[in-house]
Amino acid sequence: MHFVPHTDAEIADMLASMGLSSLDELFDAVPAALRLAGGLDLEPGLAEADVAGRFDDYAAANRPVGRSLVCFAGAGAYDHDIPSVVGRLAYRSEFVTAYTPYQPEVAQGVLQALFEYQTLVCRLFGTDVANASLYDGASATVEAVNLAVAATGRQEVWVSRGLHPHWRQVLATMAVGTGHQLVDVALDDGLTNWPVDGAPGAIVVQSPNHLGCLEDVGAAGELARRLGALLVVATDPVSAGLLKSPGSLGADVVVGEGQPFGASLSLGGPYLGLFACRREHVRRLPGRLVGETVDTEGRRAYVTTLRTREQDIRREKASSNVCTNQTLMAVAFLVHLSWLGTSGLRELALRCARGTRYCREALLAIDGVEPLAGAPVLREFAVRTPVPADVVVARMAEEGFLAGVALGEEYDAGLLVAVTEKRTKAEIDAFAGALEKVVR
Amino acid sequence: MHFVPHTDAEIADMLASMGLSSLDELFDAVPAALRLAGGLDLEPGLAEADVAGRFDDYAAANRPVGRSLVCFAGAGAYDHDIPSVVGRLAYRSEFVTAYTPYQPEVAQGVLQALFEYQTLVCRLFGTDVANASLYDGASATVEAVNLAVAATGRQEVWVSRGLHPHWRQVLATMAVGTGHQLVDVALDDGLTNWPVDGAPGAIVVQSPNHLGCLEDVGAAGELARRLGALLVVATDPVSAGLLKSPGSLGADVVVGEGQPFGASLSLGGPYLGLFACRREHVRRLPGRLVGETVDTEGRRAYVTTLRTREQDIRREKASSNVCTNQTLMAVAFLVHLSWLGTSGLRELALRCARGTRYCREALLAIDGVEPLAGAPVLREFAVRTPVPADVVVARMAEEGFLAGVALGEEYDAGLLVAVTEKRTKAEIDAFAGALEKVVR
Amino acid sequence: MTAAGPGGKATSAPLMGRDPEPTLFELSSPGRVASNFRTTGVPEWAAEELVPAAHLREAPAPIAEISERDLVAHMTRLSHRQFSVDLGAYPLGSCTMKYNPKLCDDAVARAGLADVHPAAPASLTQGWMALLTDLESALCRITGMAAATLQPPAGAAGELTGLLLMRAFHGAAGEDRRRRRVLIPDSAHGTNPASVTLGGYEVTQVPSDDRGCVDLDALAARLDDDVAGIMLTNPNTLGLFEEDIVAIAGAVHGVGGLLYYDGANLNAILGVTRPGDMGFDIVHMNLHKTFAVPHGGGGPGAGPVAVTERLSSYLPGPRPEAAGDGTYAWVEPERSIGRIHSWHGNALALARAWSYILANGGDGLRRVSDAAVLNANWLRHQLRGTYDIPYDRPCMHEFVASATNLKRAGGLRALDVAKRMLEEGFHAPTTYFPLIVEEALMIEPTETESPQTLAALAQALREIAGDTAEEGHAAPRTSPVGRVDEARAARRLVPTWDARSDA
Amino acid sequence: MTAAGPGGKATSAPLMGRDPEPTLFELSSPGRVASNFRTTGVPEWAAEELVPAAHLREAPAPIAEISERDLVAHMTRLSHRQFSVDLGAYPLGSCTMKYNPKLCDDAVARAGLADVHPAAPASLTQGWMALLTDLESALCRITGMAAATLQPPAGAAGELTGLLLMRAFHGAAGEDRRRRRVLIPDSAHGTNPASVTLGGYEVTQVPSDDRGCVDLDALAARLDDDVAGIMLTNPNTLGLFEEDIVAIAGAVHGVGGLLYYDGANLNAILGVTRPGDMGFDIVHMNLHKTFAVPHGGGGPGAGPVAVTERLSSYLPGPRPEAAGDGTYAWVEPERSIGRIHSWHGNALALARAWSYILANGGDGLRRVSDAAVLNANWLRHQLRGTYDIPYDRPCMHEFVASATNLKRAGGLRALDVAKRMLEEGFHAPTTYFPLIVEEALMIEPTETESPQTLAALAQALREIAGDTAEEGHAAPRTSPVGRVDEARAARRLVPTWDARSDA
Ligand SMILES: Cc1ncc(COP(=O)(O)O)c(C=O)c1O
Ligand SMILES: Cc1ncc(COP(=O)(O)O)c(C=O)c1O
Repeated sequence: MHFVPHTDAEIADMLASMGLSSLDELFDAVPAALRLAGGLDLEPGLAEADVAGRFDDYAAANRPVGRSLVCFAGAGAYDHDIPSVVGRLAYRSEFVTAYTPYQPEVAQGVLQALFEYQTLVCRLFGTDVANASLYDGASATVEAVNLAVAATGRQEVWVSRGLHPHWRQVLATMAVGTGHQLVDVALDDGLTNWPVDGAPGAIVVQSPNHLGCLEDVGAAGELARRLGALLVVATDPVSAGLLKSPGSLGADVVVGEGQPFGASLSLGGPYLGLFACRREHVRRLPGRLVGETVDTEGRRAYVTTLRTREQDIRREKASSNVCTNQTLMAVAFLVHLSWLGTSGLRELALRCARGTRYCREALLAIDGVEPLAGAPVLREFAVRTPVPADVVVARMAEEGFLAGVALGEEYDAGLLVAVTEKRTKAEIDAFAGALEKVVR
Repeated sequence: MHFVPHTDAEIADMLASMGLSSLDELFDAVPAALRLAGGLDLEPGLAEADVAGRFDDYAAANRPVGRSLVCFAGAGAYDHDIPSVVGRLAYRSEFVTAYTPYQPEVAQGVLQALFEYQTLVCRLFGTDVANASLYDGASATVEAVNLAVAATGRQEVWVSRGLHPHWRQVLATMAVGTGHQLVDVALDDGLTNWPVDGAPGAIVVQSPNHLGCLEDVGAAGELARRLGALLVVATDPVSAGLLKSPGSLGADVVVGEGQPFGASLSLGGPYLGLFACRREHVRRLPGRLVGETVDTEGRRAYVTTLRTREQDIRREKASSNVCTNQTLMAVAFLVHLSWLGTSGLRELALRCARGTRYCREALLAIDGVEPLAGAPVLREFAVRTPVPADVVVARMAEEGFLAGVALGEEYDAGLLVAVTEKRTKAEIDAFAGALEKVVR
Repeated sequence: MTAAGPGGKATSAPLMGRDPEPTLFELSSPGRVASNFRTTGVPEWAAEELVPAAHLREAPAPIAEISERDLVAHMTRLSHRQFSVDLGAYPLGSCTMKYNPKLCDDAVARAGLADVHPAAPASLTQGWMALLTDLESALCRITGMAAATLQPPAGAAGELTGLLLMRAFHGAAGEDRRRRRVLIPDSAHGTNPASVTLGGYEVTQVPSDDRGCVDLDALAARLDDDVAGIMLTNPNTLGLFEEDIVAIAGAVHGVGGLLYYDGANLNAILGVTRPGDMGFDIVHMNLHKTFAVPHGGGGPGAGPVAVTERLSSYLPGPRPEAAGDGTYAWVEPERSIGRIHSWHGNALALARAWSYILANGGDGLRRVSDAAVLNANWLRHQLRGTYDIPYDRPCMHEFVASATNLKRAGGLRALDVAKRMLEEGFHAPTTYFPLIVEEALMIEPTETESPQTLAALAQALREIAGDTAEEGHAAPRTSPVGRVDEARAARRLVPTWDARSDA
Repeated sequence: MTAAGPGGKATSAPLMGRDPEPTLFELSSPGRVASNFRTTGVPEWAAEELVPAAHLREAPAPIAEISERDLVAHMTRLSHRQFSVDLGAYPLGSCTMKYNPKLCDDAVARAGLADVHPAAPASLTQGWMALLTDLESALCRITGMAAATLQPPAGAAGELTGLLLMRAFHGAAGEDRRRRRVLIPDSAHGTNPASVTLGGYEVTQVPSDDRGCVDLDALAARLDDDVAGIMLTNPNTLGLFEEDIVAIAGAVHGVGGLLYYDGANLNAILGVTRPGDMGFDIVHMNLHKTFAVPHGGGGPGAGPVAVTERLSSYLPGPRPEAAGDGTYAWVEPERSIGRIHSWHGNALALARAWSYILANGGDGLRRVSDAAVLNANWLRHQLRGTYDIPYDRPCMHEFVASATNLKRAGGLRALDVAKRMLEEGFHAPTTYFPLIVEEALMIEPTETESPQTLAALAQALREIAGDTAEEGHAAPRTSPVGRVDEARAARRLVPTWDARSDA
């Protein structure tokens, strides 16, 4: 099928009105030598029902989490309940099929939603400004580092090994272009062991970190201030339900992966890069920023603002190249978080923490299962297993569990286990029982 | 969970402003003896996720049609492809969460959709007016008979046994109230064998009938005219893709089950009662009718009209008691049928007919499977099987097929098989293969 | 260029203008196609090879020829011309336009429910049968009844079912010829008398007393052994609880009649009292009111009917029943009045209501009534002095105000108030019903509107009351169309696009 | 009554008015709760038992306290203040606002796709890996490339990925220090130069000639062995096909540079010609433009990057690959530049695009370009004489008009034309881009708009051209808000609700 409305008669009419007699003539500017003979090497178009059939096949070849694969995996992608309102509101076609709000008069819907989203991100993170989203946690971290380097004029960047390894990999990929010098800072019993001296432009820490441990953000902030660096904190928005905000502990830039609010697991995307900072850095803010203003009649209105930072105006001198971002995911984040509300956010974090504690105790009671780190955790924890973690994950899948994420060698090949508010006591008990079996 | 927004403080404020101190006092008018002690005998409210869990359980205890239960059942409920636009448009919340359009100025959306729906129903059926829906095929037939009896003043109603047995049962249930005398008219080799003389007020025929056979609607029309009766034709809207319209063949009232356009199988509801008739009967039309008009500035507008027929105005003298109807299903019908369009409707009917022919031939090639009737069919046919039909259905379910509908004794206990555009040659071949096995 | 309307122009100018949206037929262009069909491999016989010539239509039925893109835009624009609960408060008395929780949409959007064929054998539909049986049991607990049928697809269908049950009951006693009257208060909803007629009964109207309730003396005067029963809603359509319900029940039962409860107002008394306790024998419920099934612009709904033990054997069949061994079977009640729906009722609507009941639970349902009644009374207090309140005493979930004072003072009628409400961003109350109140404004805020919304509603209604008749007549000025000419619609009937030229 | 905004009042008056919609924060009321949590049976430790005091926040983070009902109304009303493709034509040049087929929404709405954890072992994600591999193969066939990465989540991310590939390629030859410049035409999109900077390169701008294409002499003058490559879109941002592309490719390759194709305009040439055939080495595609992934008000999109054989070993990893035995594995390319996304890219957006490609097929995609180019040219013809058309020759999928003549004649600027379009029920074209055209109006009707819609668009644009400057400046008069004060927003920055008091 195709979605071109034109009938043959209409096409002929239109061509005739321009003095043309075939569609091919429209492409006269394309040199003959470049013309693709025989058309695209793709199968012919399928009917809607046939496409659905193909997608049924793909879906059937996956093993999604759910009743028959109970999820204990996290590592930045969490299996939370998503309330029905998210799908019904954020995915209304007015939001889905709009472009970036270039014409604010007919885009107040998206603009106001983003303004509210920015407000919520700032409230979570204890910051003054937040942008209207970046691609994901990794890209938000890259942009934060870019901001810090630009603000300090120093290219050395201290990166805690507690930062998600994929994000560190993306930082490394991008550093080839920017020339930043990344310094890997190791963990000690789950917490970053910072050097005491040096001249970094940015200090990057994640809390809770990749092992689930709560870092001493305040101390990192003091270190940054002492060394003249900016502190970049990566955090999990769910932790805002219980933990002090990075902003209140001295973070200059706060980033995060927004997935826990409104995004399904979806093999890792689309998720949502959260980005917020102190007001003094607003002119280096990457991406879009919505501000409140008024219209000609003085009515409250919203518009993207400080546009001169952006690539379409500043071009090679722009603070970032971001154009398309993850707006729709930001709207979903807004809806999910608003539905949770003040008390619900706390309750959510609390329930994750309770499940984590219960599960951790159950697992550590198993012979040969040992804690990987002693530092306190919130919603995720790492253990050493007598059998290699990837083998554990494979065997546990047979038992109906996605047991967690097998950590690489740099984390002692442990198993990272996450427990969300979805996990029942019965599931955790069964999980521990199965684990006991497979590690024997 | 519950959906009451009030906080305790707000409730206290509101009560105080009325001089009350407890919610219970609001119910002072309810005699103490009638008060329910201990509250409702229901479990406490569940969280959204828990409700979803319960519904997963219900769903898991059904065997829906699909890849693992390929559907060959019809009998008024057909397994058609429903294009994505139906769900995305008809179920927009503006349509879903509106009431009957009592305030036309803010209900032009539903009103215009119904006006367009009425137009399409009339085009399908060859009639002048259609209402904005009744509950289902059965209720539409009941209302058609009521109209015919009122118009002719005669209470005798000839009902073809080719009319869906459930619809005949509903006619019988309702006739106890109205006092109509229903006369059952038998089939002969699949077609109604009408008496030549009598004084019925209505003659009711279904075509294609319950055995899938095409009735001679024109002859029934002539009979009705000769005897002074009104001809009520029940039909399948899909058949309009290929067959002459009942209106063009002399039907006075045309009814049908709208399910094939826009409604999933859903254990039989909500479906949609189609109802249309000649213009001369418009003042006896049951239910709602939308008409075009203008607003104060002369702009085109729509409104429910001829309201004096309706129960809220005419009360005990109303032509029908219908109030809530199936508007949303009518909107879904509109979207599905508009998407099919003129050529698509024909193609749909043609594909059903082709599959039916192919399947019928394949089944009749099986030893011991015999045709139940010789009359031509369109999208459904009945066979006799060597094993009782209900046993066939049970055994075929094990093989992965919903084999059809086991007809009752009044139809020689045959098996009624329907083939829609969804059925592939491979599925039909497999179906025939499995049937051959289970009837051995 | 072929002749067709302006395809993708947002002529309804959703965000901005008041141009009409073209019809589907104006958007149609010959030869344009949106549809497509799956690959099947079935032989491609021609129509002539499949259908005898006598049956084959000469030309395809003209539907519309429109692109998917234009269809999407058309329907989306139409949706922007439609008020709904999801857009704002909808205090339409009797209609119970409360919030329809989104979780219920999702609960029923399961292939395991939606893709079940109604004629599939019971072995394949056990999940559905369990669900329906669970719902039936809950509805019986809520109403204080013994058994229920879920077949009736709406309230009116439930009423007729109830009357046929009455008839069967009296018939079993050989009294169906004698008992030919059904009593109905003058405040009753129009479906009640219409259903009585279809049930083969005569309507005897019972006047209300000056407190807005059934006049007991008038009732007594109309009771005789030719009375089959009485239909009541309690609270009644004035939003008032019939305090004498026990006496009424005694009187009606005294002459051998049955009591029918019109459940449209059941949302006022959830967990407070039950129709069964009041003495009712038959109860219908509008699941699309009390239990939040959305109204869909007019339907579908669901109107289950619950009855006392002595009437249960007359219920329509087949009914799903627990067999005791964990399985479910379809059972035909012994003396069933027969089927009243093509299949098993509006099953998905029933499932929605069940998800709503599960989510609320017993505690939540009581809270529904508490807040519904609280909101109605608070709003009534706010409007006192501004509008006439003919029966100004504690109401239940709704109350009836009247614009009679405004009409006398400045000519502003209930209709004008309603149209002005539309300008203020609210739906209008129900007007001119019940019939016994002049210039009636029947207001049901429902429990899901917050105190803040109520305050805004009250303020709007008070402001409107200060309007001149001219302002009122000019309303609504900001809606997609202005006041609609209803008389013309009836006079020059244009029921379809194709009838336009005649018009 | 507690202090909170008007909860359920349709204050945005969706069908009727121009009142502002209150914010979430104004709708909030202390203690109101919408959320609820499943029953788990997990012990209910207190926060203090779980989190060390040093980490525990003192007060909960203030979010909002709002009922589900008010949240639904709020977001629904906001949606009624938003123009979108589904409401009408959106001829926003370069952005390719075509119809986003609904079948794609449904295709990806499967638990079997949505509920897959990104860190699950490959054995559990074979369906996803098959899908991604199939998509990659199709994208390579469409662009004439050898391999692709699906990780980049948008076009700009694809650009940067491409530049890092360039860098790695030159680095392998030991040339990464020498090759420090990347050429970009002056008509390029802003992301191009910004990406070049982030890639660690310097931008050298190449002027366009008077036909709107790359000036070959100017190009030659800028080519040297310090050039890493050139970034081009073809057709370019004027909608013109760079006819000398083979010569350009020869020249750039001649100095050892690579050619980067900015695929934002790929929709013009599907099945007509391929970047690979033109000589490009690296191609990004905006799946949210050419392949109908909806833009979501600003994203998410997807920006896969395809490369020729010689660059494939540098692609980001891990990549899904068919193992040959019917299974799929994650593979790290030999000389990979590394990861550029947290996981595997915007997977659901990729899946959507794949469903779109499958539905269209090779034939349908060619039809996309045919109709897109037909529509653009037809509209260009219609506007001739009314608007300046600086490069008035056959265009591809879009063209750039200019309001310079109107500005000179009566003072009407491109901005005014844009705002007037909003009043007419259309979205505005892109304005003031590309930078080399004064008062630019960049118009891309796309292939999904019918001839009727085009005619309506042309008519509106012609009518607007006759307006006075006053009329233009007053526009838009019918939208939810009137012309917005952008200067004030920047001057008195209010980036959050909480910053309002400072403002
Ligand atoms: C009091 C009353 N009774 C009965 C009905 C009829 O119910 P339904 O519309 O579901 O047929 C209504 C509906 O408006 C009502 O308000
Ligand atoms: C020509 C051109 N190049 C690049 C881009 C950047 O793509 P994205 O917005 O996906 O990052 C765009 C987007 O508008 C574009 O039009």
